[in-house]
Amino acid sequence: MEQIIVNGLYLGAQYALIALGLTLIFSLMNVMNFAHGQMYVMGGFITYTVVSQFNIPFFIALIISGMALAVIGALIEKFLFRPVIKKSKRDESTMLLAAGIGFFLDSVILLAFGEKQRGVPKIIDGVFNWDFRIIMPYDRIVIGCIAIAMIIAFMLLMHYSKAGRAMRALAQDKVAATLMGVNVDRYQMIGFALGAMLAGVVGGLLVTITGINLGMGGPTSTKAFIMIMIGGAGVIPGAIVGGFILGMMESVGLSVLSQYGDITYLLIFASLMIFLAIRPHGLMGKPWG
Amino acid sequence: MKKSHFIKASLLTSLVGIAISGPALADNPTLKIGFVGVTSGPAAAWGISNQRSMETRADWINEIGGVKIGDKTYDIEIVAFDDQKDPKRAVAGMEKMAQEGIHYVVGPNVDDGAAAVRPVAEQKGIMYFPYAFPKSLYTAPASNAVLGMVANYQSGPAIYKYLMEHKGVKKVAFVAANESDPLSQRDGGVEAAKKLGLDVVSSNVTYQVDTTDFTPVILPVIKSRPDLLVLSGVSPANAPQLIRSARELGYTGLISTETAQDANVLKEGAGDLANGFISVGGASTPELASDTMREFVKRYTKKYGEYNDESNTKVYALEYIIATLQADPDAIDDVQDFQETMDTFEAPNPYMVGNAKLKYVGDTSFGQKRQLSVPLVVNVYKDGKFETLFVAQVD
Amino acid sequence: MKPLLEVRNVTKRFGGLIAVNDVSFDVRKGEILSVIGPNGAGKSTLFKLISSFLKTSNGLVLFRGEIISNLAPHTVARRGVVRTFQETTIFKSMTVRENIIVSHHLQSKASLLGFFLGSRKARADEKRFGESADRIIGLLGLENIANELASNLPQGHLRVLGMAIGLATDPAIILLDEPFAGLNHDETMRLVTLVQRLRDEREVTVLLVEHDIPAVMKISNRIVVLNFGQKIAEGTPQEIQNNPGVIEAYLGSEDMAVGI
Amino acid sequence: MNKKILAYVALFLVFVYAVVPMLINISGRLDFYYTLTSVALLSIASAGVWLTFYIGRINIGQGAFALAGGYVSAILISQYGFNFWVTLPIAGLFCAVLSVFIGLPILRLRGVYFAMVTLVLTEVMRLTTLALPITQGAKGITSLPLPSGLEIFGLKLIPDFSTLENPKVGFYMMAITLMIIAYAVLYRIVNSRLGHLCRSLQQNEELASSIGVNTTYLRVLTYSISSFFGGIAGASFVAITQSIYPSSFQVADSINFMLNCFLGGLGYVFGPMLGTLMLYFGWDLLFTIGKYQMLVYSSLLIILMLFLPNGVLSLFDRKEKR
Repeated sequence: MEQIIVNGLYLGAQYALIALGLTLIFSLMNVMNFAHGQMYVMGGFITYTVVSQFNIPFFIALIISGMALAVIGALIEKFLFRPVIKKSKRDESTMLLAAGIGFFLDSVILLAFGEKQRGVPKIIDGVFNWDFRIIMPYDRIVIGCIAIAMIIAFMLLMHYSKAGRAMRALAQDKVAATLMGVNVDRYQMIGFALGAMLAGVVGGLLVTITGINLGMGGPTSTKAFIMIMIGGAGVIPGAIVGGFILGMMESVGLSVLSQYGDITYLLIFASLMIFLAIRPHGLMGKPWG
Repeated sequence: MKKSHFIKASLLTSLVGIAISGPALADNPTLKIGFVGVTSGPAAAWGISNQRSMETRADWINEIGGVKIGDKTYDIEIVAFDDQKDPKRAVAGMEKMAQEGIHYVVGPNVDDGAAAVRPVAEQKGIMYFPYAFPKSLYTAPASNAVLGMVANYQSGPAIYKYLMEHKGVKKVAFVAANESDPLSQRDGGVEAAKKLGLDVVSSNVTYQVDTTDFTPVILPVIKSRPDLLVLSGVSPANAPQLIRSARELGYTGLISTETAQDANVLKEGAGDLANGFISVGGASTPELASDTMREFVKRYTKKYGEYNDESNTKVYALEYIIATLQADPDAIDDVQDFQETMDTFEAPNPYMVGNAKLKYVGDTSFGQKRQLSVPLVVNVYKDGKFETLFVAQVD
Repeated sequence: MKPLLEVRNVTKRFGGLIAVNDVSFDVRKGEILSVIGPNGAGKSTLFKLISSFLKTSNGLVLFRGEIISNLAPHTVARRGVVRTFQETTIFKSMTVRENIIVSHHLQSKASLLGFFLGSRKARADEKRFGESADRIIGLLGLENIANELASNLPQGHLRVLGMAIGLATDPAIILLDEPFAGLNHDETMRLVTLVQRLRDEREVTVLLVEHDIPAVMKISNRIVVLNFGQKIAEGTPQEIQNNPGVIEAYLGSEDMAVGI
Repeated sequence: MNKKILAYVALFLVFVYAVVPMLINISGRLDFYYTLTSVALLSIASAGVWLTFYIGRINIGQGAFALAGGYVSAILISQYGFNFWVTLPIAGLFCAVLSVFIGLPILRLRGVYFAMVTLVLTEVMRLTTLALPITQGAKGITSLPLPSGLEIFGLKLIPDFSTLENPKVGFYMMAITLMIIAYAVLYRIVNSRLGHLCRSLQQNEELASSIGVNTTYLRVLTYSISSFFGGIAGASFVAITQSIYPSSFQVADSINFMLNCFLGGLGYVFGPMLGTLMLYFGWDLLFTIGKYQMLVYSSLLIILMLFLPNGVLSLFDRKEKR
């Protein structure tokens, strides 16, 4: 039982971090960023390349991949999303753009980094073993802690920095924020860059544990979307809660339902649908976010 | 005067040059061989290693002046179609091949695609070489598909039997992704294990291919305390993670799979934890590889920067097509001839040392010769390389 | 004569908060009745309860003697109780005329399948709706903008269009949610005249919730005053103006500035 | 005005029934039969998605209904010996009924919530077909026969496809006919009162219900029509590939159906048809550039979106404005 909870917590921490970036972008721009998963994969590959090709320490590589993704995110926002949002009649039109960017990043990743699964050697060896009740490799513990620390740092940033406050105001009410003198274009760009950066850093973090491959992008986006639905779209604490709930559900579900095999995920997904039918805007979402 | 001579002379030489080189190049007619498989998106790895090994081989053949079939020498051209792992697109790809006048196609890579292209292939007279295992594809009345590798229901029993006899395995557990191909392979594996008298302690655990943490997946499997953990139809991306999770949870038994893996991927993804991992490979291990195989790996690496061990099993289809056409030049645009030749065809296997043969097999499994005889090479991973555990043949 | 609409002991609780507390009053046929009160008095909540966009915690709303509280909103509309919205709620990417035509939904005799197949009944319906829409356009003086996209209209016109949409449903009683909010004096006065004409010419009973006290005084036959979710007064504009309780309620609030 | 539309329709019919086959025969590009058949069938499914857009819902779950329709047809043919042509409407109806049960709870959701639930629905359907015994799980249903003939009162309506010299032409005719029917229905819906009500729903659900529209009923009705289209498309593919697997329609398909609508334009009835043609055909045409196929394809998508964010058909807006 302890093992299941620890597994769930670890999964939850990494999920929450992925969902954070996505929900930030959604709250600021009302964009369903289908390319989020691809950004995550990109981050993983950049970290891998920097570490294994140039022999640069992992943590520096992590920062490099975060910066790279932030730049990519800012460019995508400025030159792609912004003009399309201004010109299109319906908000949803950005979905095609996001999907197109997703395809584009996929092909760039394939051409630049190849089709193989990649991984960075473990940063710490050894396994924590408490009487076979909790078994957890040290590197997972470290990554899990870093993830939680980053979540906390992000929350602090959103609450206490000028940019964070501006973005929260923007997320709440665009018109009011404009009246308050918030530069909408600027903070949307910062927000998008920040979201992309988070994706890049998570990709880099996980490359030491799960590795990275071309195919992880699309499914990662989908999972992240599910998390922010659970918590409530566009609500930052919601993404964190959603991430931990999904992590816990998978961990518990896989253990409890293991003898039913094939239907484990069926049940997880079906219960999600039922949950949303009962709570149409997630746990903490605004109605009709 | 001298000047004009010079110009004339150089003009003449260049004309002669063109006259010689032009026809020489155009002399070889091209033989187009098709590839329909997935080379983009999540499963890109399967198709890409496939396509690249074909292109490497084709370049090599063309470089040494083409291949002689009958009394003509052909250059080989690979026509590749990306089906995005979508059976509907695979059909479109097969149509495209027919349009190009191609009669021999390698692929598709997955069960659903292979089943979907069957009507087109049979109607348009195309022999195709899928990497999919369903027996209905190769058993009559199906006529045009040839299994391009060793099926799991053939390699599985051999591996289990070997491990029973040599490593004392008694209890076996299966884990598979919840997709068609791996699940079919798991069911086949379970059946084979039971037939051998093994105790199947866990076979219901499945996972989503996009799982990022396999510890929860593996945990209940490990609790059933197997001696052998079979990763049915595992993709190269998932294998190292599964191995790592199992080992980190303290599992000390054997781990095996019936699909081909890449040593470098295992090394990066699981490091030392992957030592002892048993998988099925081609013939590139030092003990077995011929000079041709080494040359192939060298050329592949040069062309694409990095070799992929999955290609070992995928190098054969093109070789078989060409060799069979050489044996029966009329088959070049008549698959009926090809099918007849298949029953008697035999040629030396250039990729393996010793006197291994290329021939078509499958009588036992399909009731007709609809499978390439490729050596069943069972490898074990050790410190970034594969070592041969044992070699067997399929009939 | 039986009242057209009866509000009986209606209460609404949100968690521990009581937004509307045991409010009762009647609306008589052919009158204009306004509900006023300081900010947070529960006007909007009461409005939603009557139009059944919110469920009551207690109490009943009756229309022509039948219970309409807690029914589906479209059923309430079908009975003849139709509301407009505080925000300028219209169908943005339709023209003014299309807005009005589509709102004739309740009066259609043909089924949706009939419309799909273009049955005779359906064609007759379409013709009827068109004519009726033109009448409403004429009545409200929207001729010049009939073919404009609704999203291009200025605020004042939008309010009128909202009312036209309400009218198109041919209601027995129309509920107006702050119809004068955000309008300037001229626009307000024009709208006041319009509402009165509606009552006289189309025999529509009007219940409105409003902030703008002068307009309310001018338009209403009777007024109900809410404070802190409770009814504190009911009567003609004159009676209300002289009611000490009402004055006291407004004294404490900034609405005093509007002046009674 | 009406005459003009009729002329366009006649022109289109002549084009798809006569000119296209003629062009294909002249150019010898017989593979286009299948490509165009796919486009026609996929555009039927996309038409369904478009209809849900029309009531203001982003539907990324059409793949689920295509899969369900395909399985209904495959099971009826393989296990109960039904004629394919009979299973076609049954598959559609099954999906329509199924969508009522699914739609009732989930159609209350809006915006991204609805979109994501439908996306999950596709995955749920795939996992269901993997788990159910009647669908034969991972093995799929294979080796289905070609559609047999259809006779009513001795009148031969459709020939037996296995007797056709080229069944591909038969499938092309079938797909085109289905597509024309589907879009005629769609056109009629949009231009009748039903369409006006859908638009009222899309723009403002509260107001719609305050003018007496039974929003729940209308939503479920449109969703079931949409799913009917999905089921028909799925079943038709089964006839062509003569097999079905849980992976025959997956999340990627659902997303593509939605993208087709965006590309063509959400405001235009024939948007999804054009969008499907461009997306599917575009991929096929780019086949010659090999490994850069995806790169060029996605770049073109992005560029199109940058210049025509309201869909390709918005190009013609100026001319057609009343």
